[in-house]
Amino acid sequence: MSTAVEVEYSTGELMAAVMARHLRPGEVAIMGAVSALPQAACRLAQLTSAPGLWFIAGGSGAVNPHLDPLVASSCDERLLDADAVMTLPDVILVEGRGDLIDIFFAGGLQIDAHGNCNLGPIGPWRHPTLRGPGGVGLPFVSRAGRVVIYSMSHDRRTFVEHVDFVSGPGFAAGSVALHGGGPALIVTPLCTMDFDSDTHLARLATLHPGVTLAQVLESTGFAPIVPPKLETTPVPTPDQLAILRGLDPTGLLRGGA
Amino acid sequence: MSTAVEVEYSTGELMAAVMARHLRPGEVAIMGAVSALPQAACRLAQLTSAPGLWFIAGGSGAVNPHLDPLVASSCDERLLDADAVMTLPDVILVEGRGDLIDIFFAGGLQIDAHGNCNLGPIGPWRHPTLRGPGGVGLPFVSRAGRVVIYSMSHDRRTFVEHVDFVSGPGFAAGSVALHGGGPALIVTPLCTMDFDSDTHLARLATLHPGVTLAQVLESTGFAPIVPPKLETTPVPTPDQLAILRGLDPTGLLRGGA
Amino acid sequence: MFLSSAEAIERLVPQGTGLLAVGGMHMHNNPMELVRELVRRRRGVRRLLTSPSASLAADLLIGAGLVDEVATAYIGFEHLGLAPAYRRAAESAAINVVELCEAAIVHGLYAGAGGLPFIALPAGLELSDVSSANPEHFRTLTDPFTGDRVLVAAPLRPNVSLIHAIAADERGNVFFAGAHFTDRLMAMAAKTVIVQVERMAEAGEIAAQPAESVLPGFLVTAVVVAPRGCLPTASHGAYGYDEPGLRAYLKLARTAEGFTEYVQVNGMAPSEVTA
Amino acid sequence: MFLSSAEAIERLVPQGTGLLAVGGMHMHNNPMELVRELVRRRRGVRRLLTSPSASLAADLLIGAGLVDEVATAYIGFEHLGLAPAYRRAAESAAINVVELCEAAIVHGLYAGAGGLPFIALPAGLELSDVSSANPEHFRTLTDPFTGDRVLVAAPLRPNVSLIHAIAADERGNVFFAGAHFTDRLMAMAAKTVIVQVERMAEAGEIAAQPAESVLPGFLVTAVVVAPRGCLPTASHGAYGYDEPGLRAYLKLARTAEGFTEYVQVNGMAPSEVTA
Repeated sequence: MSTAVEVEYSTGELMAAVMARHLRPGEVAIMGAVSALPQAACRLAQLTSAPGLWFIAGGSGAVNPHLDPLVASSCDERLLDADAVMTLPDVILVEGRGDLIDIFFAGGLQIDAHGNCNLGPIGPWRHPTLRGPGGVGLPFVSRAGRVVIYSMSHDRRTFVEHVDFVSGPGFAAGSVALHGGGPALIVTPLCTMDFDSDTHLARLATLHPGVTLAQVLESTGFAPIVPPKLETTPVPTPDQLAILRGLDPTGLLRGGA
Repeated sequence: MSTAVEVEYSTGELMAAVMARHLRPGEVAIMGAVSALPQAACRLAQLTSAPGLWFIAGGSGAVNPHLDPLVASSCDERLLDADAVMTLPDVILVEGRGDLIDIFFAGGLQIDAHGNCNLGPIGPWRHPTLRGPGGVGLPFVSRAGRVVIYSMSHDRRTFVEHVDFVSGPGFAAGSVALHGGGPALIVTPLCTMDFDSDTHLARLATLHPGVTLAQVLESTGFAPIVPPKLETTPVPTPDQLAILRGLDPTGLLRGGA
Repeated sequence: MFLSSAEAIERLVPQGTGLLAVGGMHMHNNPMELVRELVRRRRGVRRLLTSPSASLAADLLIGAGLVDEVATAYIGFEHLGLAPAYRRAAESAAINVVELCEAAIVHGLYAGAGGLPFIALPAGLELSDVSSANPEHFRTLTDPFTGDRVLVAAPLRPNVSLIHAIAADERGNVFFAGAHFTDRLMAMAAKTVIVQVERMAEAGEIAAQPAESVLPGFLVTAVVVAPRGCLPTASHGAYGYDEPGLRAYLKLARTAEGFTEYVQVNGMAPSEVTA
Repeated sequence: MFLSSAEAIERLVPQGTGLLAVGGMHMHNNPMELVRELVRRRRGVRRLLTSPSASLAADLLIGAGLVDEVATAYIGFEHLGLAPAYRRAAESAAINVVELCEAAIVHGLYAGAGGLPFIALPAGLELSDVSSANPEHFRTLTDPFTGDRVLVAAPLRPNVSLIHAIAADERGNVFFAGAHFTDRLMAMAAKTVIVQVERMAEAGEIAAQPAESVLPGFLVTAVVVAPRGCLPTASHGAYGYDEPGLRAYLKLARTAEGFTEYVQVNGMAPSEVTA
């Protein structure tokens, strides 16, 4: 007879745990701006299922920042409390070489069915309805082993059929091959998706606890492939939550980073 | 009535003093391998006629090494006792920009009448009679403000009509323009030469004390322009010698560095 | 070598500067004192080049109407929100955006610093729309070694770079604390370099720094000592960013009127210009 | 991660390695323990890439007959003299020399490290005979921005790089002391990286190093701890070069017989190979 304890967790914590499980021992991951969430996921993975994982907190150049504590800005000086630090120009070399980065964490104001991400202009390029900040290093996702896309918004404005501007290239409709492995996982507040290996289209993988298929489809501006059987996203374990909360005393993952 | 004191000096010391006088306050100079002589000249210039001169000891990346003491190898760690230090890759950027380096100190196993320098193969490129070490950064002389060529040998093997291989480009016979100012001064154990502004050919400038014109012409494999009046190279002053000997307690400039 | 911010901007940043680079990254190490002086003196810039990720410095210059074009890969405030003045200017097409990526900026500065005529970019970067959106800055060539099609970017050679460092000595050698992002490259690629520092270096302090944290003085045109002059952005090695201060800006700058108020309240009205 | 020099060379440097880069500069920081192991095991290399200025490491590999081609900008011993084995091999055309310049090596490694397909060089470098002598490594293109003729060089992507650093931690993060020349770029551009170090790092020592003195462990394949292993070349931060030792080499290596004697006397005969 089970005596499971009901543990409260935030959406951010659930997403961090999902992303952590995707990482493998010894891999090298990288992330850019507004990346407290993937940083927490990487540190969690290092301490649980992916020992020996490397992660580079992009703009700061920190390699395996100790996240003591987790910070909001990707260039915070506290990230330099790390196993090692690289210069930003060296990080750009590492991103470009094409055989070093296993996981690239990406995001977008728009994300489409092929995993293209847009952080630039929404609407016409020269006269946008919303001028996004810009893609920074997102074009480099084309050279990474796998791309993990995350978004704190899951709505039809964010998940669109086609992005208006490709900052981070996903799978193309045409014949152009990515140099890396392309998008592998999308993590949102509602669900996770992966990509169909034939069509390179986003496919629902798991629904977060309490989320319905109808809710996801209604919130998504493209029609994801829906597999016959949809699992529920595993919730964070008490151990995972203890680790995450140790990293995050100010609650960046609980207030919505 | 003059009571001049006869001061003994070495050829190296004389050459360092000559080179120092060529440098101007605030200029930026650079030198490569086997460069104790131009380093001493730069330090001497900083302490006498060219305050605010900058000099970069090439391979080491040292900017204004204190030369306490002067060392034989261009990458000696003691050079890093300096006003500042650059990385070698950054030195290569600075050399390439084309508007930063005022003076490039160059040398060669062969030096020709147009100021071309060869540190590579002597004889046929693929089957040389003497394989020189290689030119390192000498191709960058084409982008420097002025090139000062120095050699501890003045003989017909070194000073030739045409170099067998251009490591450091001087003035070309043809129409190709250098991006920098080109060779400006040659300093040898026998004399100094400059370059005629019309023909871009080496021209005798001064003879060192005790050296005859015949001796220079006999030792030179090309026919330098000989001006109507040849001055004698000024000898180092007691002050200059005191500074040089302070830098050089082990006598690199006296034993023939 | 040592100037006040007023003297440095007045003498060294001509009206209509062709390419002005401003250093720092996100809300860290923005040379705000120099930027505020540009606003005070209403120094217009034909093209502003930002680091791969800019925030307040760029948004302020754009909001003040001083920038015809901006070459950038990101202007925003991370978790604090989007860049209000940049949004307004871009969405009204009042400014031309030369959309670059991190690679085009960093490799472009490397090319500018080293006298390289252009820079070939890694395969795959042509798959983003960055190069299509700004054909002026990018070209496609045939790789002479492999025959592949290759994307190349123009070199970046700022007329003036404004950067921040922690300290300077009397000859203009400066050094950085913490991360220095693209600031050294911005200086190495520029004709005129103004460095805002927190303080003077102590005797022997620069010589004790590792090579890569130092910018030798022959690359520096002028130094402006401005303690706490990066605020409300951070200065690595000195202080963190002032989050309430940044939020106050973001709130006011939502409207053109609010932006003007921010400029006036923060001492950037033209009447604040000193000789 | 941690291997003996014997294990590292045996496992990680295949016979006939396509491009082997060896770090250090002049008679400083040559990874001699690794090089001696190559000689002991008679590991042949199709092409050796040196730093812009090489000395003993290159001369020894060439003298041992292990190098088909050498890509270099300088092999010599500065004030101590020319490189005897290199001279003998080049003058007898026993080795093919790919004559490069500092710019082609450093920018070529930058291209290799960053995945750039090739690198455009500053105008003026085409005036030396370096590019004409080695048309395989250089090409001329039309600058798509200006229409000028431009010299471009191939990227350098070593199969294996052997470099020296002062210390390593248990995850293979290493750091350098003094100058590190082109060693970081050689590592960043290579598939397999073996780092010879003087010692293990102390706890927290790597984290305390500035960014640019560190090579993170994900770029390092194996670490070989070899105290005083650069001798007779110097190890910045640890010891200077052994001038009598270098002179002894230069004297013996003047003849092929003397070279063989040097190899044997210095423990590099094949009989010295350990499991």
